[in-house]
Amino acid sequence: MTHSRSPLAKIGKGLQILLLLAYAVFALFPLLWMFIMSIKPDSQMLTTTFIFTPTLENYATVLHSDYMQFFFNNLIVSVAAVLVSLVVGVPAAYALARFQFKGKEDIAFTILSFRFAPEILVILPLYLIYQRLGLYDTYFGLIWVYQLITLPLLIWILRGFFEDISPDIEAAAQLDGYAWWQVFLRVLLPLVKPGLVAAGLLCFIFAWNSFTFPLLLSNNVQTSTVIALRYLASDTVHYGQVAAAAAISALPEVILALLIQKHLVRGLSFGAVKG
Amino acid sequence: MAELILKTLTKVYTQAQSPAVDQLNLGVRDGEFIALLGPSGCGKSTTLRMVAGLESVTSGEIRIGSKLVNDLHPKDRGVGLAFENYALYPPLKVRDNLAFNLRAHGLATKEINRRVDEIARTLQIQELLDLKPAALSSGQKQRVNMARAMVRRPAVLLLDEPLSHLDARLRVELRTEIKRLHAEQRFTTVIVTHDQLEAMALADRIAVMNEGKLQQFDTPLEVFNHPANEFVAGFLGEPPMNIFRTVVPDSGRLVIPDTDFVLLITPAVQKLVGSRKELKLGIRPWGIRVSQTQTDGAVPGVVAVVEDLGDETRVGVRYGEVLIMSSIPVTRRYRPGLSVFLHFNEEDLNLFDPTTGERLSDGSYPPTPVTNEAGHKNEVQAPVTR
Amino acid sequence: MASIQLSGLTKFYGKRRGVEDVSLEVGDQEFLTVFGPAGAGKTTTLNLIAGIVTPDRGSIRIGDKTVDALEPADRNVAMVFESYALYPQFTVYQNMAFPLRSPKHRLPAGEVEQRVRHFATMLRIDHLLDRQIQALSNGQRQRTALGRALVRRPDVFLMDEPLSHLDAKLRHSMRAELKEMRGQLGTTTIYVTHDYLEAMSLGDRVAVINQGRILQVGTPEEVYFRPATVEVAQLFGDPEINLIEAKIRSRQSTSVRVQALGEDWSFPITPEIGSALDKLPGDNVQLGFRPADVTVGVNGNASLHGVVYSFEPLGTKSVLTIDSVAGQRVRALVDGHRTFQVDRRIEFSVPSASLIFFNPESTRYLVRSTRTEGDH
Amino acid sequence: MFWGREPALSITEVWNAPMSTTLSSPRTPPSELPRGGSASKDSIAHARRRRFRPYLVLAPALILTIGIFIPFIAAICLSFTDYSLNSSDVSFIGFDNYLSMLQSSDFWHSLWITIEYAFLCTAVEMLLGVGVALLLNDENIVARFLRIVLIFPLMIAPVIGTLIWKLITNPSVGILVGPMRMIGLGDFKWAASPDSAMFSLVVVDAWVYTPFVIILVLAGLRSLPKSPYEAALIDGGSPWFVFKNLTLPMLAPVLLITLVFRLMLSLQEFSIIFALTEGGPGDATMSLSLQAYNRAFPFYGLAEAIPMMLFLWALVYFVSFILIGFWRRAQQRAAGVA
Repeated sequence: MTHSRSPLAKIGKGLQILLLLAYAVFALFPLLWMFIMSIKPDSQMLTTTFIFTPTLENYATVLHSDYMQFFFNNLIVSVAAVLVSLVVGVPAAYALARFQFKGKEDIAFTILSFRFAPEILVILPLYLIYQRLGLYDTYFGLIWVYQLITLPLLIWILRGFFEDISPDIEAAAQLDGYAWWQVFLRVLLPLVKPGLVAAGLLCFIFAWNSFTFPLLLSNNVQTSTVIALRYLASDTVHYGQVAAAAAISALPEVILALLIQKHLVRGLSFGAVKG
Repeated sequence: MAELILKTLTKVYTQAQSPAVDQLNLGVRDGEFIALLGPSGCGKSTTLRMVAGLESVTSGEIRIGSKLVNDLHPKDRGVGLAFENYALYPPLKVRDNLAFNLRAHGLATKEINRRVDEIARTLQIQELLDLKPAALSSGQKQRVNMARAMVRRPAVLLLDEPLSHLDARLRVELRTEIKRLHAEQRFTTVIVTHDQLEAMALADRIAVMNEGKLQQFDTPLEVFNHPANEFVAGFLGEPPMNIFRTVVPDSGRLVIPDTDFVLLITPAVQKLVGSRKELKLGIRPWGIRVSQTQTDGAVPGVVAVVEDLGDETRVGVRYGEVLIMSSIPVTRRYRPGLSVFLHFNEEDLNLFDPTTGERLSDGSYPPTPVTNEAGHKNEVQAPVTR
Repeated sequence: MASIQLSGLTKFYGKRRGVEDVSLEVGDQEFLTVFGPAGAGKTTTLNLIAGIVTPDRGSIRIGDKTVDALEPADRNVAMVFESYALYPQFTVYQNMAFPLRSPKHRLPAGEVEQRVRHFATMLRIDHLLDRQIQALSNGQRQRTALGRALVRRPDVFLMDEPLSHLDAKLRHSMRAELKEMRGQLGTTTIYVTHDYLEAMSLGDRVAVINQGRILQVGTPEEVYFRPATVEVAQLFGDPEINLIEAKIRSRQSTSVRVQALGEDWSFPITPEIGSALDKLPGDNVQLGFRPADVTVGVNGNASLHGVVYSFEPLGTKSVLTIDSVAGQRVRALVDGHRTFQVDRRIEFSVPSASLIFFNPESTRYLVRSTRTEGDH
Repeated sequence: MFWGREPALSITEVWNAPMSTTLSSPRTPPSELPRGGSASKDSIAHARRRRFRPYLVLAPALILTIGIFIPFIAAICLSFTDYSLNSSDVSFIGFDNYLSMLQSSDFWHSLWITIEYAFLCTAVEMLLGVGVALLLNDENIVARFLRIVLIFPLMIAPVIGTLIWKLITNPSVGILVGPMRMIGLGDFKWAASPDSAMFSLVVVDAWVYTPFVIILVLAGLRSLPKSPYEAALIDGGSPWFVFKNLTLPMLAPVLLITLVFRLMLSLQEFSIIFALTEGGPGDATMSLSLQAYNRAFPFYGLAEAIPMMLFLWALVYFVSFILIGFWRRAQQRAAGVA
C-alpha cells in the first residue's frame, strides 16, 4: 500500500527489520559457525574465535577418510528410494487424483498415515524381520523402509499436481484417439514434470536426512548422517573435521532446497497448503 | 456528494513501458453518473483505484469536491468502492460487513444500526443481514457490496464492474435497479465497465478509454452515433459496427478492391473524403437495408449467412475478406446464395482516416436526430408488425 | 457422417442430477444446438455422448452402432471444450496434429502436415502454427481447439460453449463465421451454449434443457415463437419476456376482454385462440409478450397506463421499464432515438398478435396468433 | 487442500462440480456404476473395466506399503509375548506387557516428558513462526533475503543441526561460552545439566522446525484474498481491528494444519533428543520414543517397548484427529459457511 509515511510507521518499519535480523542471526549463525569451524585448523580451535588462518585441511582429511563411503551409501540409498517411489507412486498419485472408486480416501489416508507412525514402532518388528530375511544391514533393506518416508510424501504432493490439470485435457486426448494410459504417458506426465522434479527432490532430502532407520536397521552399510554424529562421540575429537563432515552432508540439501523453493510449501504440508 | 476532477492523471508502473493511465482529464459533475468504458487493460480500473487511493498517483491531480486528495489515506477521501469481486469480509456477517466502516469511524451503535437498516431496505437485503457472505448468491453479494459502498454516504461512489459476474437475467435486473437508485439518490458515481450496454444504459456520460488514453467523453447517444474514432466505433454496439477498408479510385465511389462492392457517395460525403485515396468505412448493421430489388446506389452481393434471432434477422454478405452484417426486421425471405442489394443509409455512414483511425468530420455532419416521447422521427427501422 | 440417437440417458452425480431421461435424435449432418442456463446438464450430455462420463441408464447410438461400451477414443467423435483443453506443452501445430498421430487416427506425416495446414488456413491461424499455446489470445486458442477437432473428420462434432470466453465483438463475428463454415463441413454437430443468440443462429434445431431435463426441441422459430413452457419463453430474449396474469372478463367470438396489469382491456382473437381459451379450466390465463413488441405512447389509442420506472438507452434500442397501474413492471424495447423521463406517466399497448397464451397452472404453452414467425 | 477439497475452478466448473461432491464425501457409492435400469450388457462390462482400472494402477504402491504393514501387525502380536532379543524361547503372556507398562513409573515419567517436549516445542515454534511470518509478509530487502535462506535449518538433517548446536554449546570450542559468561551465565550447562536439558532441546527443535511454521503461515498469508484488505483500507479499520476480524479467522485453517503437523511430529521426535541428550542426563529427557528405544535395544526388551510405542501412536492419532476436526470447522468458518 502507498500510505505509510507517518513517523510512527517509520519506527514500526525499523522495528520490523530489527526483529527480522534477530531471527536471521538465530537461524543462520549456527550454520555460519559450522562453516567457520570447518576451515579452522585444530591447533587454533581452542584459542581463537573469528580470527584464524583458514585451511581446507579438515575437508581434505574428511574426503580421504571412510566418511565418503558413508556419504555415497547415503546417496545410493536415497536416490534408489526416490526412484522406487517415483515408479510406484506416480501412477498411484494419478489414480487417487482422477479416478472415482470405492475406498479412495481411505487408501489415500492409509498411505499418509505411514508417514505419521512413530518410527521406532515400525522399526521394532522390522528389526527382527530384517534379520530373519537377511535384509538387515543391506541397501535393499534401507531402500524398502525408506518408502515409508518418500512414498506418502510423493503420492500426496503429486496428487495435488495431477488435480491441478484440467480433466478436459485428459478427455480431449482420449477423444483424439489415445487410450487412458497413453494419455497418462504422453500428455499428463509432461505436464506434471515440474511437480515431479520438486516432489522427487524433496523426497530425496527427507530420505537423505533419515536418521533413525539407518541407525537401527543397518550397521556396516551406514549413512553419513549417522556417522557424523558418531564422530563427535569418539574419544579423540577433531572438531574441525566434525564440522567439515557436517558441512559436506548438509551441502547437497542446501542446494536442492534452493532449487525447489517454489514447491516447498506444498511439499512440506503434503499438499494441504498450496503455496 | 461532490464533483470529481481528474487533471492530467497519469500512472506509470515501474516495469511497464507505456503508462497504464496517460494524461487523463475528466470532470464529473456533482450528482452525475459517468462510466469508464474500455477493454481489459485500458487503464479504467487503475483510474478508479487511484481515485479510491488504492494505487499511488504518478503525476496529475485528483480532486474530490475542491480538495486535492492525491496523498490522502483512502479512508479519508470520502469514497465508497464496490469491488468487482465483491471483496466482502468472509468471516463477518452481512450486517457487520456493512457496519465495518461506520464502526471504524466511531459512530454510535444506534446510528450504525439505523444506517445499516436503511441501506439494507434500499437495496432489498434486509433478510440477508445475519448471513455470512459465503451463503449468498452472486446477485446478493453484489447488492451487499454496493450497500457497503453506499452506507457511508460517500462523496463519490465508485463501482468496479458491478454486474460482470452475474448471469444475464440478474444483470438486466440489477442494472435497472442501479439506474433507478441513482435517479433517486443522485450520488456522484463512477462505474468501470467493459460492457458497452451497461455503460450506455447507466451513465449520463461515457468516457471511452483505450491503452491508458481517453478516446471520447460524451453522452451515450453521442458516443454511439458519432464515435470519435475507429476504436470507439468498434467498441460500442452489439452486433458490432461493420468497419472495413475501402479505396477511393475516383471521386464519388468507395470500393473494396477485387469485389463487387462499389458504393456511390453524395458530394456531401465526398467533401469529407477529400483527396484521400483510402479510408475506413463504418456502418452499423441497422444502417443497412437489404432488398432484392435494385435501386440507385445499392450495392449488389450474395447472401453468405442468415441468422434468424427472433426479433430481428441478420444477413451477412461477403466481399472477399469482408463480411458485412446487416440487421433487418424478421423475415423468411433470405437464404445463403441469394443475390441481394444492400442500401446504405447515408446518415449512418462513419468515415475514418485509415492511418489515424480518427473520424472524418466537418464539425456539423451528420446532425443528431433528437426526439422525445411525444413523437419520433427518423426511425432507422420500421416497427415490427405481425 | 452419422445420426445420433440418445434414449433415456440418465446420470446422477451422487444425489445431484446431471441429466435425467434425455432422449434426442439428431439427423445426419444436422446441426443441433443444446441451449440452457449454467448447470442445466448441457455439458453432461456432451460428456455422455463422448464417453467421458458413463451414464447410469440409457443408451447412445451413433450411426448404426451402439457405442455404450466403447471408450471415448473408439467413438469417433471430436469435441471442442469450453476450456479449449489445449495441450499447453505443445505448439499450435502439434496440438492440431496430435489426433492424427494417435494410434486410432494415425496418418502418414505428409498427410498430417497437409491436413493441419488446410484447416489452419481455413481458420486463419496458419501464421500461428509454431506458436506456443501460452502465447495465443483467447480467440486464437478457440480457433486452435476448433482446428484440432476439425482435422479428424469425425462422425460427430461436439462443441461445448466454444465462443463463451471470447469478448462480445469477437463472439458475434465468430458466430457468423461458424455459421458460414457449417455448410462446408456438413458433419453432424451438437453445439452446447448458454447464449440464446448462438442457439437460434446456428441451430437447425434447438434443444432447450434445464435442470437435467429437456424442455423443448424444435426449430429456432418454434422455440422462440411457440415456447413449450413459460420457462422456455423466459430463456430466450434479452430483456426477458414479460409475463402477466390475466383474468378473462368476457369473451366474444372475435375478441376478449381481460383484466391484467390493473386495467381492463380488450383485444381481438382468432378462432384458434378462442377454442384454446375454452379448454381452460378457469378464467385465468398467463400472457407473455416480448419487450420488443410493446408499443409505447403512440397515437393516443394505447390501452394501458403506467409510470416510467427506469430508462436505459442501449444505442439503437432502449430499455424502458414501466410501473403498470397494478405495480407490476413491464419492460419495453423502444427505438434508440426516443428519450423518456423517469417518473413520467405514459401509455403503452401490446399488439394482440404478439401475445403468447400459457396455462397458468401447468405453465405450458396454449396458443398464440397464427400470424407469427415474422410472416410479413 | 487435502482432507476436504477446495471448490473447483470456474472454467471446468461444470465438469468438476460433481467430482468434488464425491470427493468430499469419500463414502458415496461410486458413481460410475450403472443403477440397473436399461443399461446394456456391453455397457455394464465397460463400466466394470473402468471400475477396476484405479486399483490396477494403485496396486504397486499398495503392495509396497502393505509389505511394511505386515511387521506392524507382527508388532502387535509380539507385544503379547515375552520376546526379547537375547533369549530364544518365546511364550504368550497376554496383556502382561501392557499392565506392567501402566504400572511402571518410567512410563509415566516418559509420557510426561513426551508431552512437555511436544507442548513446549510446538508453542515456541508456533508463536515465533507466526510472528516472523507476519514480519516477513512484506517487501523489504531483509525479508526477501530471509525468505530464501530461512529454509536451510529445515532442510539439513535434524541430526546434523543438533550436531552443530552441540558444537556451539560445547564448553571448550563453543562460541556461546564467551557471551554467556558476559551475561553472568558462565556455568550454564545446556544439555549436560538435567535442569537445562529440556531447554536445550527446545532451542534446537525450534531452530530446526520454526522455518516449517514460517513457510506454511507465510504461504497462508499470501494466499489470503487481497481485496478484503483493500476494502478495509477504504473502510478505515485499525491494524489490530483488521488482524482480529479478517486475518486471524481467514488464517485459522493454515494455523491449525501447521499445528497438527508440528504436534504429530514433536510427540514422536527421536533423532534430536537422541543426538543431543540420549534421553539424559539421567532420564531428564527420556521421552517415550527414547524409553522404547532403550528398552528394545540396549536392554533387549523388545516386547516391552512395543506397548509404549502403540500408546504413543494412539496419542498422536487422537490429538491429530481432534485438531483436524477443528481445522475442518475453521476452514468452513474462514470461507464464511458456518
